[in-house]
Amino acid sequence: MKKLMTISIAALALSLAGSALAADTIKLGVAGPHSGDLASYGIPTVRAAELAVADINAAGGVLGKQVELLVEDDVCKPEIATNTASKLVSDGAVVVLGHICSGATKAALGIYNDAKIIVMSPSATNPALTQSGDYPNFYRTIASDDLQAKLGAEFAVNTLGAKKIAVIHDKGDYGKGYAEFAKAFLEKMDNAEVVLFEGVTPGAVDYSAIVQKIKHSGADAVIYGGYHPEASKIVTQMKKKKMDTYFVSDDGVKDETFIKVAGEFAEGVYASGPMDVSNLPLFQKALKEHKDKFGEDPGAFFKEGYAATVALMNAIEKAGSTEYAAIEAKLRSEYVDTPVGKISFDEKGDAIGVGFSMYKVIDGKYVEQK
Amino acid sequence: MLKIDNIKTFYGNIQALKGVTIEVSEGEVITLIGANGAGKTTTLMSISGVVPPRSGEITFQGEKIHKKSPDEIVKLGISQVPEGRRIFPGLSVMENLEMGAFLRTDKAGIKEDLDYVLDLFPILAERKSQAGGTLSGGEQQMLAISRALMAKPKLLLLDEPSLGLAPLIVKRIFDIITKINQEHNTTIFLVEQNANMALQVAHRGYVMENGMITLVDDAKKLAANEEVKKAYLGI
Amino acid sequence: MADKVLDVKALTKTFGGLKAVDSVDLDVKKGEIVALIGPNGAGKTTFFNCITGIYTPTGGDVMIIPPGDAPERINGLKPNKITAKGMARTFQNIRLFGNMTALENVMVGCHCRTKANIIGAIFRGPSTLREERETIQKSYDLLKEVGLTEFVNEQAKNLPYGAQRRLEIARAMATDPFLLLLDEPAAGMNPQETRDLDELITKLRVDYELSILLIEHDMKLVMNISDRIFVVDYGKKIAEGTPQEIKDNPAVIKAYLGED
Amino acid sequence: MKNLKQSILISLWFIFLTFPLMVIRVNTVEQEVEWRWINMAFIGVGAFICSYIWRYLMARKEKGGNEEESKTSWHQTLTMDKRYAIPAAALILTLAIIFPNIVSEYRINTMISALIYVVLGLGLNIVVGLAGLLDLGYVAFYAVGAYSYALLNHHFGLSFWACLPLGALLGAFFGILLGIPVLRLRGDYLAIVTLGFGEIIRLILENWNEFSFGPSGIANISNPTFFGQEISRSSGILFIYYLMIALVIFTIFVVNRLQNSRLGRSWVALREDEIACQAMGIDRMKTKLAAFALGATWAGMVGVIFAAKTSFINPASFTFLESAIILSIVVLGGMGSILGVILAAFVLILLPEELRAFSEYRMLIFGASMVLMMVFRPQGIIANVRRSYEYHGLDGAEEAK
Amino acid sequence: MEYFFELFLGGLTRGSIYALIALGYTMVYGIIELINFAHGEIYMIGAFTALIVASLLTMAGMDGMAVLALSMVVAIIYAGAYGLTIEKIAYKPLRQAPRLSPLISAIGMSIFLQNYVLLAQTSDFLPFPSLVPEFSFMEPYEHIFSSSELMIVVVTAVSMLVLTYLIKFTKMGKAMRASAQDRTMAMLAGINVNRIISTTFIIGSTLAAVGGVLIASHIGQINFYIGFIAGIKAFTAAVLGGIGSIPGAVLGSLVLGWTESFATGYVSSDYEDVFAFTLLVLILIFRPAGILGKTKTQKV
Repeated sequence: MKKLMTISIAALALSLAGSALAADTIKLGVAGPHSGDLASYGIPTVRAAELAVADINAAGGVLGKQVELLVEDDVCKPEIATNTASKLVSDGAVVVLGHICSGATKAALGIYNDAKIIVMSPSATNPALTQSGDYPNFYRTIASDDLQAKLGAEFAVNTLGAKKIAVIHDKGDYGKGYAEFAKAFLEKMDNAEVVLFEGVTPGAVDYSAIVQKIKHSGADAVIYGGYHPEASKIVTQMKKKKMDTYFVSDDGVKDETFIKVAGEFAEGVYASGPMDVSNLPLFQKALKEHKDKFGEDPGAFFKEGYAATVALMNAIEKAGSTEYAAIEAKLRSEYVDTPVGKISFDEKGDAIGVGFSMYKVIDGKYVEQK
Repeated sequence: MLKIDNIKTFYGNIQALKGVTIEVSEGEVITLIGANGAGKTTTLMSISGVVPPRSGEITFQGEKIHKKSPDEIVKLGISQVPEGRRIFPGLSVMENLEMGAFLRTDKAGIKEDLDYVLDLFPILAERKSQAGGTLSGGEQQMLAISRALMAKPKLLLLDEPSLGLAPLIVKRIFDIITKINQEHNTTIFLVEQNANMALQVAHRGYVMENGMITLVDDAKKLAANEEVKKAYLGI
Repeated sequence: MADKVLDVKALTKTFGGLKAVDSVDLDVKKGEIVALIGPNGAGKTTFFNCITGIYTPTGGDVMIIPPGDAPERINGLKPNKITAKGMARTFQNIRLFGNMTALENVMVGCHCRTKANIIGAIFRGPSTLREERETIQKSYDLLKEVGLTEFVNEQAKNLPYGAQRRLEIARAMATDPFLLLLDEPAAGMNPQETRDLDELITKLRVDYELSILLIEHDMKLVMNISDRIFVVDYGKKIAEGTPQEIKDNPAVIKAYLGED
Repeated sequence: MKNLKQSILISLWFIFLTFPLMVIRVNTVEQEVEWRWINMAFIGVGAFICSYIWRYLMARKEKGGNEEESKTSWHQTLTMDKRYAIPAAALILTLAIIFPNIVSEYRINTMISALIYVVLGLGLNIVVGLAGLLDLGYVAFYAVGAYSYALLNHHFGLSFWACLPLGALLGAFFGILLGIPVLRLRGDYLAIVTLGFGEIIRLILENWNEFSFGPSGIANISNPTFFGQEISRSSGILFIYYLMIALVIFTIFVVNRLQNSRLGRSWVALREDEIACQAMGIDRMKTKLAAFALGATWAGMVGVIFAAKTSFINPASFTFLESAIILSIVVLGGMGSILGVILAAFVLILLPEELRAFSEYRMLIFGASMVLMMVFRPQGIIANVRRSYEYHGLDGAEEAK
Repeated sequence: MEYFFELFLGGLTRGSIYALIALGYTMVYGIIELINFAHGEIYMIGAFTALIVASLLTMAGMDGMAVLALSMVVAIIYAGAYGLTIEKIAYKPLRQAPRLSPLISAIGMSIFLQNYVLLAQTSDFLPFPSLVPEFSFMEPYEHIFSSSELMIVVVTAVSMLVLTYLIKFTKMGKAMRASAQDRTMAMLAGINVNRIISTTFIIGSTLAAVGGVLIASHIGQINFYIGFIAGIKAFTAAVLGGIGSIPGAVLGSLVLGWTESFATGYVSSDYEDVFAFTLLVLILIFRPAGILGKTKTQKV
């Protein structure tokens, strides 16, 4: 019993002591899921920030100061994200790289906005984040979902010539949002018809019923919004049922893991993703740094995270101060070379110079469709 | 045959037995009488190893058993008919009897004993495949005794066999107890509320109060003891 | 003495084809002590459970006639409703609230005669406070009545066996019944305790103008205190009458009492 | 010697048991195998040490316990003896009031989270601890509260103050609605059905876009107003903090009163023996429903505050895991024990915030502690000592122990 | 009609998947009246172990039935060992405790095991090789009903029959029932109840492992979380059928499988789980003991 008391007292003491801080570095907050089941979406960004910052510090830092990372976990949960955000604010973060999930980002943005801190996400693609006007301090280095959905819908109808389309999603924030935009775009076109719009339950033991339903609906193409684990289950079952329906999906599926998990069944699957930048020298440099340091290929949103770090630091350097307005102005006016291309930001906070392409799995690789 | 030496048994923090010493010789019928809550059932459960004593020793045929598990104790030849009969309600009469012989592997012997108990209680043969839970109280008591006999015990522990039974049945049960003792030379340790009946069939008796033995004597002498008469015989 | 308070007609209860209670008639008159006896498994407790609402009878009528009130059919009512109407019971296997004190056990018994609600509990207004005080006083008086004052603040599970039986009676009395049903009240008691119980039951009958229906195996107690006895076997009523009539009834001797 | 041998065997057993998962890691994608032999050593040594600790704790559990129950423990003295209780409460209250002035906003934020869980824990404590009904879907009522504020605010611009009682009412309403069909079920069936109901509510919120905006949730939920005045977000945080302090005090007060009332007695009695309870004239359904609805009321109320605090909600905040966390607060704290629940909420919510470095292991430790608590200290951190009514003298004066 | 038939087959497979897990639930519940929340995790650990073994064997150049057989055997051994260990640590010390305690301990164990695998292995989905070979006689029907689906259905049916026989007619099975009905009396009859309970856990875990391997091979991927969802569903199925009853578990699973399949096919998959849980609530309200369960009359 005594021990427990000691622990709680210690916890309290710690919490009181946490507010002291020093100010001789530029503090970059990095927030996202770093533990739990979504950690694989958050860790690559942390690594990207580490690598980018290491380069910048080696070159003398920003405004003559070294850049320091404040890495905080939000487990992708809105209620934890608010705590994470206020911790970063308390700890003196000047700008924040993150958050990863759209929901957590929305919950955290208000706190940053009050503290006049600019936030740049490598991955939060929810359109409302930039389009609603509710989040003036938000920027991102990835294009928003509606663009992707538009690309998917147009590609299915115009390029593949599909007339009847089944729109399926994983009921999640990202997947359902994508699917709804895709549906809206399809309904606006006169030469296509949405024959099915449904959600599947992630983690369900099998998807044979929904696959039967797709088959029954007579769809020529499936547009799927969601992530690769469910997509690969659906694609596998569709192929096993000898269906030749096109499968068009999003960035959550345009992942090497998808091909490896679905194996031969992945052949012929279309998925949109950020434009191919593998020829860019900066991208290759970042990739090499990652391989050297961590001994493996980087995961999701690595290059976007890298790009965001570079863009933020560049804006501060150009602005010559850590003032909100100054950084904001430079973000909008300056173009900067990043692993995702030469980018700048528009009024709403979306990156100019990034966009989506459609890829197709050919011989176990995603190949960009021009 | 059975020597209980100063055992102390606890339920959690509550001490139920505060140093109980009992001896039983081979072929004997002894009875343990006492008020409800005196610790009679606990004594039996301690012997059977279900609630092992925290201190003291129990010796059975020269072997120390107070640290053995219930199944090992049954294997040594101590069988119990617990209070409230505790028939397996969902098992048929035959299955209940089979469970009695759980540890035995001698098929011929089991068959022989089965015939014996069915002969002893013909009603059970009639209800062979009926679920134990559907039997009447008296029938359940007969089944419980039969089940214990199926283990071919050297020592049979009986806990309140007359509880809740019609006077008519109580008499029959006690007759059977005497019969088992005489025909098979099975030693019997009888715990009873119904001190009147118990002291009639037993050779010796122990009186228990508050987790302690307060009187030991010949059954006849106990029955004549004024205090016993007043407290337990209702005379 | 002639007014009936309980009138059961042709009560039947079947469990999946098995007739546990088979068309039994029984009545209790005002101020009477009636015993229900029979071999184990004859359906006595099932009968109790049927009239107290724990089981819904398959057939027949259970009528209660509270003194000064109109007769009422209570088949299928919930147990708590039946208790509220004035029939209280004890249980064969003691069912006290083990972790509550003796006093609290009786206080729970007062539940259906009190009415403090959530709001009252939170704000604890004067009426709630008064009611609580009265409940405590009434509970204490009942404990005194059954002779348990020494255990008043003791947890029920720590009480001696005989005291637990009496506490059950006190708890049932707290519901202000006109008819008290006792399920084997003397089971597991020693002769002295049984004698005390005998006195207690007789005293309760007088002090509270109670009628009592009891199930019991202790023939001495039954013969001593009952005005009338009903005997059941295999779910059927095989005899009814005064203790003396029952003692001499050949059917009862054969099925239940045995020859001496 | 025997212990040593046993510990070595246990250690070997765990090495065997964890071998494939801890030592081998196959990358099925790259067709590579990673052998992590060092883990084997960790497991071996760890299991060896743990077996000794286990044995020690087991022995202590079997022996002890009685001293604890008989002696009046410090917390009992603290809560029941007025000489200590009043100064202690005053001290804690003072600390609580000055707390936000000496710490950063982050600390206030996490403290609000902890206080939210305190109230949730106390609310669930009514259901589980007092009435003995295992509710695995408690988070559903929390969601009802949060969504009622978010939606009413979004569509009709209703203020926080209007929604606070509405959220509580809706929570109670749903509690009754769900309680009526399920409360007749016994223990573990009730658990599984409430779990089902919790999931149903979440799934509806996730799928019914037109109503709840689906998985993308509702953002920009208004801050509370202060006497009709709009306040900034950071003073809003401060405001919510004090509101939570007030709510915690109110909750403690109510739970305490309920516990020692006619209703509280019938809950305890119901937990002990349902049939006897009915025979005493207690309406089983009504009494259970009262507990269920009261628990839900509190969840609904805190839900409103939660929505105001995060300013964004989506169905992902209301999963089964959340119910499990609230339940473990109640269980680890000690079922029925107010002080225990409060302490457990602080430990379970604040400690992980402090130990962010170990966040990977958070759930692992969390699960393990639930098991170990049940095995070694089932009464929780602070065992519930129920105030029992005592009778003193004939004047009918009632005093609590 | 063809659509109906396909949905029917889909439901049959899904139901059989649930059944393999539900059987273990029902056995454990039958004997100690505990909702073993960690059972789903055993299923997951079985699948992980099989994945590791299968990958090692494939890399070593083996293939075909041998890989399936070997990885199945290892998975079974490990699942049994985990089941045994979990019982000893989390449940056995709580035999005398109030009913809520082991349930909470089980929830804790489930959370612990999930995170153990998460930390020891990975949070990502891992591709699981298709271990069940394609039977040539199934070739013309593969697109309707695949070999692995057939395998799952057959194994489920066989498991149910074997278990029913085991429980009804063997001495072991009778001892299990006896221990379930009255533990103290079973001890007095000389039954080593602890051993019986351990055996029950091992048998249940073994089935979960078989399920894990077959299901993972059918679906083609696993992660640390698969056990939780499958576990909840399987438990729902077991309750639906009447917990404690072996045929009940299978029947309940099939009913659940078909409900979900037809609900998806004819209504919408959006509310698939809502249908499943609503069915559970309705069954429990109108038939509290489940479809095949016996209503226990409470003794008064």
